[in-house]
Amino acid sequence: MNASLRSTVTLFALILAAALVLTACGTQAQPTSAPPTSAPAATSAPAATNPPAPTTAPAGNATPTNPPPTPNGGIIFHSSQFAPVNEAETMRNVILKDAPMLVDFQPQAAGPFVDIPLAQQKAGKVNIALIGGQHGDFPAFINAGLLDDVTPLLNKLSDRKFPETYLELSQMGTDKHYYVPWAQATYIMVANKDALQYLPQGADINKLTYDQLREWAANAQKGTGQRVLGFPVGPQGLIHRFWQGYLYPSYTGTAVGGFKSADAVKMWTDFKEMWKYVNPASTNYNNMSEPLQSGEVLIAWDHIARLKPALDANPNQFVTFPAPAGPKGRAYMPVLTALALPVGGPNRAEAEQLITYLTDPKTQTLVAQNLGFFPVVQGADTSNLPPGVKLEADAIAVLQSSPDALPALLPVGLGPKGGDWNKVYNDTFQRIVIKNEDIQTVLNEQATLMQNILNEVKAKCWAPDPPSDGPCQVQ
Amino acid sequence: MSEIRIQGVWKYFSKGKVAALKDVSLTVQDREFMVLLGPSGCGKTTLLRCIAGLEYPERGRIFIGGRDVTDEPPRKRKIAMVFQSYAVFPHLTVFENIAFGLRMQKRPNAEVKQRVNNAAGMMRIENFLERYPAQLSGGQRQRVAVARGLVMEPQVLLMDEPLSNLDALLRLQARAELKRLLQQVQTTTVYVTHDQIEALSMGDRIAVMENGAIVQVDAPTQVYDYPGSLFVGGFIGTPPMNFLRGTVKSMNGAFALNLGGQPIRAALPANVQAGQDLLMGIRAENIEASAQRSPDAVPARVLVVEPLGSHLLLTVQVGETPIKVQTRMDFNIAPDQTIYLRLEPKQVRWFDPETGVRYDASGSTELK
Amino acid sequence: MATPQYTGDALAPPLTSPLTNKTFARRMESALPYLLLLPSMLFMLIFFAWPMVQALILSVRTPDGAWTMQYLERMVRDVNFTDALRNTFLIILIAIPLQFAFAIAMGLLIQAKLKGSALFLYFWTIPLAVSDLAAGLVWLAVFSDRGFLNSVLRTTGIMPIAFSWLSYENYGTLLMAVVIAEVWRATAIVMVIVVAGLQLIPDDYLEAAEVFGATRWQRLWHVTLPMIRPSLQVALILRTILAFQVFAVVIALAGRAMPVLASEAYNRYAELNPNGAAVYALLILTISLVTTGVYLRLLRTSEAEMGR
Amino acid sequence: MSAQTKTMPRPLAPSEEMPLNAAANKPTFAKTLGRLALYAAAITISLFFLVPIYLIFISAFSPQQAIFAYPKSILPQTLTAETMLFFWNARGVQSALLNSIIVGILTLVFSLLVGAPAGYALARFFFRGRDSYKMLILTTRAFPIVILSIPLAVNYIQWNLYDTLWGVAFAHTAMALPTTILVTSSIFIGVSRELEEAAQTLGCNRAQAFIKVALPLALPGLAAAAIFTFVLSWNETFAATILTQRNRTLPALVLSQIADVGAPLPFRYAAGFFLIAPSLLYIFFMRRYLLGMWGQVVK
Repeated sequence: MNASLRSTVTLFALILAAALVLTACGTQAQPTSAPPTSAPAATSAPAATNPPAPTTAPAGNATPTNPPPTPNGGIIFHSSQFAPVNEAETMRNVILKDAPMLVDFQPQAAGPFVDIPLAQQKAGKVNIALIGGQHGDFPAFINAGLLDDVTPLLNKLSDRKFPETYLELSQMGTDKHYYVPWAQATYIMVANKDALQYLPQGADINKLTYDQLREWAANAQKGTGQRVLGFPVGPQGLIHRFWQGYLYPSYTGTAVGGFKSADAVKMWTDFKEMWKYVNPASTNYNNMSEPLQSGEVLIAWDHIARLKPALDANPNQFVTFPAPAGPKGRAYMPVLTALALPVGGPNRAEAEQLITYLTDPKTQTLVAQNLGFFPVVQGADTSNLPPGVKLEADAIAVLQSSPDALPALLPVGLGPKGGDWNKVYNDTFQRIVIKNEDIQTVLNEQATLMQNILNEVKAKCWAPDPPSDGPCQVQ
Repeated sequence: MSEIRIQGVWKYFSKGKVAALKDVSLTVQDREFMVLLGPSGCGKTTLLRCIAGLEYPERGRIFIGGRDVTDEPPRKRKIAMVFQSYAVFPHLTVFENIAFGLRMQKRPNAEVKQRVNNAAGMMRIENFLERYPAQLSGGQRQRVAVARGLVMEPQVLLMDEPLSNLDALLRLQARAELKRLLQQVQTTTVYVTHDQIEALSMGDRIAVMENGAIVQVDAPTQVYDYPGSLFVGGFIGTPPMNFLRGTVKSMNGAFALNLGGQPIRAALPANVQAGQDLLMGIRAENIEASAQRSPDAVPARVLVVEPLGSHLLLTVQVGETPIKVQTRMDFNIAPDQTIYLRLEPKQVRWFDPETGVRYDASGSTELK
Repeated sequence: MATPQYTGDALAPPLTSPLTNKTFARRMESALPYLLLLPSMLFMLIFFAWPMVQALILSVRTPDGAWTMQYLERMVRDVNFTDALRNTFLIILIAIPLQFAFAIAMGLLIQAKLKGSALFLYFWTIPLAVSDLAAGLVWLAVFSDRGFLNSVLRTTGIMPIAFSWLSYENYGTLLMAVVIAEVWRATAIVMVIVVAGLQLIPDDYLEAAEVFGATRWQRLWHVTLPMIRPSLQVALILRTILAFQVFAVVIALAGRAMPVLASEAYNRYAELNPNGAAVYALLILTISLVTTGVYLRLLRTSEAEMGR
Repeated sequence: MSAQTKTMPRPLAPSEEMPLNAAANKPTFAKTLGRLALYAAAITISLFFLVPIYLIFISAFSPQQAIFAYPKSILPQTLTAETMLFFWNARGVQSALLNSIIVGILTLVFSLLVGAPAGYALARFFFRGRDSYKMLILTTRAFPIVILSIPLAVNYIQWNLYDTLWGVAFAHTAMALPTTILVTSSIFIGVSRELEEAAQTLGCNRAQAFIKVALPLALPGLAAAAIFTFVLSWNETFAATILTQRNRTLPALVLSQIADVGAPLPFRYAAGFFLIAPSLLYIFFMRRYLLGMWGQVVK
């Protein structure tokens, strides 16, 4: 080999070496890195074997190997909850600080949350020890056969006294239990105190009806010159839950059955009327905290976690209250988050320990105090909550003591069709409210789509619909 | 001993659709200065690049100094090349440019220094050695390119239109200088140009190329005086050779050429038949123009008169054909006048009008 | 005069005949370009083409493995489909000509050799390196109800009541905001290509036009623009292909109010409906390729016109 | 010498002996006005491009209350690094930053190693399939990358590339390759082929001629192309999100934990600033080469 060629090869070798060193630094620099009991295999294995020939690297490593039993950053806790950076930080620095083992808390956005475990399962290499998600997240995994039965664990944790409803939910209509309840949340309303002056005569904020809410918004628009009622209709907003768990049950007394009923037509007519006083920028809102904080919106409905930043920042500026009531009651949707164990996941013993830790009343208290998600076990101390969370807790307390309270569940058993299901509601809204199409026609058409989904996944009815034998039917 | 022998070389381009070189054979003697001359696109540069090893011919062999180099890369051929753009490396100083080849051979520093200085001295660029090419004029860059080739003491020096990027005055100067230099170094040289003056003035021999083939190889005067074909005659010389078409007719038992009704007596090639068409070629300086009618002279109408300082160049029309005629400056003539042309019989050349090939005049029939 | 054939008229041997000079080294020589391309082709095959095929198969195949058109049908019948199609083309039809007009104007300004033109060039190319994500964030801060634009309008007293620029009710201003953000984000690449093209035009042409009495506009229209046509065509193809994929900026600014093809693809993906996402991807791919084909066709005729 | 006059772009200043020709040298009123208009246009355009950057800057360094204030002040009274510090200290941000840099460098190296030879082949050889190859790589840009990530993730897990920086770098390389190939080819076109041939006649083999001559001359352009690749990798979100789990790059982290899920606005601004800042530097250092990089693509 002649000199110049040699020098080039040396140059490339140097660059590669530098890159390798940097990669190594990268793994070491993981803040949670454990003592090097096991090499950072995932990161450096392909590198070490085949660095300069990227095209051959994958082929060279095609034979499946077992995942590293103890990932260097602790056991992997894969979660759709507490993903925003501030909440994730709280999870790591406060909640998981005293966990009995090193935990690598990995919050994910909606897509990757489902894709990552499914892809890992498909490839036969699961490195996730524990999955934390909402009730509605799990059917996708169950359908793929990804979740282990946690009945033995639930038996061990019987002292936790989980609500019976939640345990039943976790069965997903089978005789197994697929998850352990973790925390609960719901959706409430928040108003800026500046808006209280526009409250209709004789209306009690804790006993609002949808008519009164509309009137309130109308008054406020007259007073401020702006439309100050807001809903999270943005691409990442949770508005579909408003229709699924609030409007529909309040007006029709059902979640599914009455989708195209006369009550539903009335409901959409009313909602369309109310929409006149809704800030049109709502289609941009992913959470209501920001427009509340900036004053763009004075009255809003959203998930408690997504309202929390505003309440935390300015607890004295806001009041909280339950969502309004409709003709069939004051519907609300409790959100259950839960913990599940993936089939073939590593560190099973530690994962179970972690569940034990997370469902400990003390930990549950911590979660309530710091993240605003409420305990699912008995014995948690919720007397000493920070002002923002306190506001939320108050509203929930009022709601639960309301005589007309009507709990409506998150859709059950839709599995991977959850996204499609939500889309039906969003499209219905878009066609009726934004595009001004005929309500009954739209409802009839959308109902067909709904029924297709229900038939396809064979989902049975869920509360408040009466139980069904076969797939739930839109009446 | 570094003779270049090219045997039956074919070279195709465009996926074999176009033959750039068609069965080219050529031998360049040791120390000979061979010029490849031809219009652009005739394949002369391709041939040069085949000699250099920058292109590989699909068929045929190339020998340098008796060695078959057909499959060897350029670096093994002991050649040096001067490119049309000079290809002086912009990122190296003049010194390092000239030293480049020696460095590749890993010559000791002292030797490199000495040889570079020698070459630079020969090209009179010793004062620019530390400069970068961007700081040089075109002429200086050209010298660097030549010095870079010469310093290698190559068996063969290949030059691809090395003067074409210089302006006219500089080119004249550089031409003479280059000629002197190459006489001095006595290297076998192949020199590509489309400038026939350059070719005539510099070459020991000229190989004229047309359409990927060599059509004539001869000493400059031969090529000029005895063009092998219509093409060569038309390409070489300013103005190019005049061609007149005529029919052979029997005249008193001998032959004459009927040129637009006017019979011309000239030395016709041997074995012509009456009624046969011939092309007659004659250069402008070999036509004598006169205002007076004379029996052998051809009448012609003057179209254009161009005074060129040393002589007049007339464009005249003979029959239907315009031809160029050279006369003294004091010849008093104006357009539209009729003049009478007498063709210098010894300088008349005959060509086959079908193939364009010149008839060998040796056995020509003298007219009485 | 017809050029006579001399010895050069020997017929080229038919191509099928074996070429004599084919040593190993020479074979390598002719294989060299392919050898050089090989790594990139393998790489693209493994990391791009293969997953792309897998993704596209999703658009015509159910999870059970049956071939189906249902995803296509569902896409076409979707409530947002025609809107997405219309919005995509509307944004492209408005933003791309604007980008080109701006880019050409900016290119000419750079060529005008103003003092500090290097600095101007720097400022104008900054968005070249700004991600969609960040660009969406930046312009949302400007256009949101309580954003900087309304702040300035209010402080200066021009418009005391906040205007909802991004409301679906104000489709015009919403479209305008998206177009402005797109112009901000993607003009730079066009300008860079245009300036590069402008620099290749020899001064002679413009001077010749000036001597023949062409005004500034005539020179621009009849000399400069035709001469940078190749640059403009490359930029046009590149910009159009990329514009079909824009969605981060649109989602950031318009939320749900302005669906475009790429945002629908992304939404299907986010709704855990990979088949629905794939069918949109297929559509975008098809439209992009057809558009490119149309451009190239136009490009070819223009080459003939220009006698190249 | 002609070269010397060429290196002097300015005309000689009129000397005393030469009488000044008033009409030629003195700018007329109309000319001055036209010039001023050009400057005005240039400055207006500059403001259009700079103001948004400025706004994200003051937003990232404003106290949290100021972000929600209305009307907002264009000239903030107080600047604070509070938000930035929280963002900076958040778990994963620093390692994500480092990951981004590593992935960027790997992408840069791979795309040059794989792409530059192809670019060189396109620049130097006229071979069968050259045009189709060019078309092919151009059309890869027509496929929405988001969709690609799903099958890629599955493949990656099987190939043991999942959640590795190498894997992200490979994906980014595949995305960057079309640009790298076209741009490097335009750079090599800019280096005269004759230079390499000259080197070959002077004793170099092909590789040496490339290394000794073409490479040094192409180097500035290649560097620009490389850093362009780096920026592309720096800005890429989707592949980085879906192909990693713990080894997040910065934009992937921003998307998964900040933008997508609605983290508080101040953090989003801080993140936005973090994403934009390197591009300011990149363009500043590379602006001279940008034109050269794209100049030959059109040929």
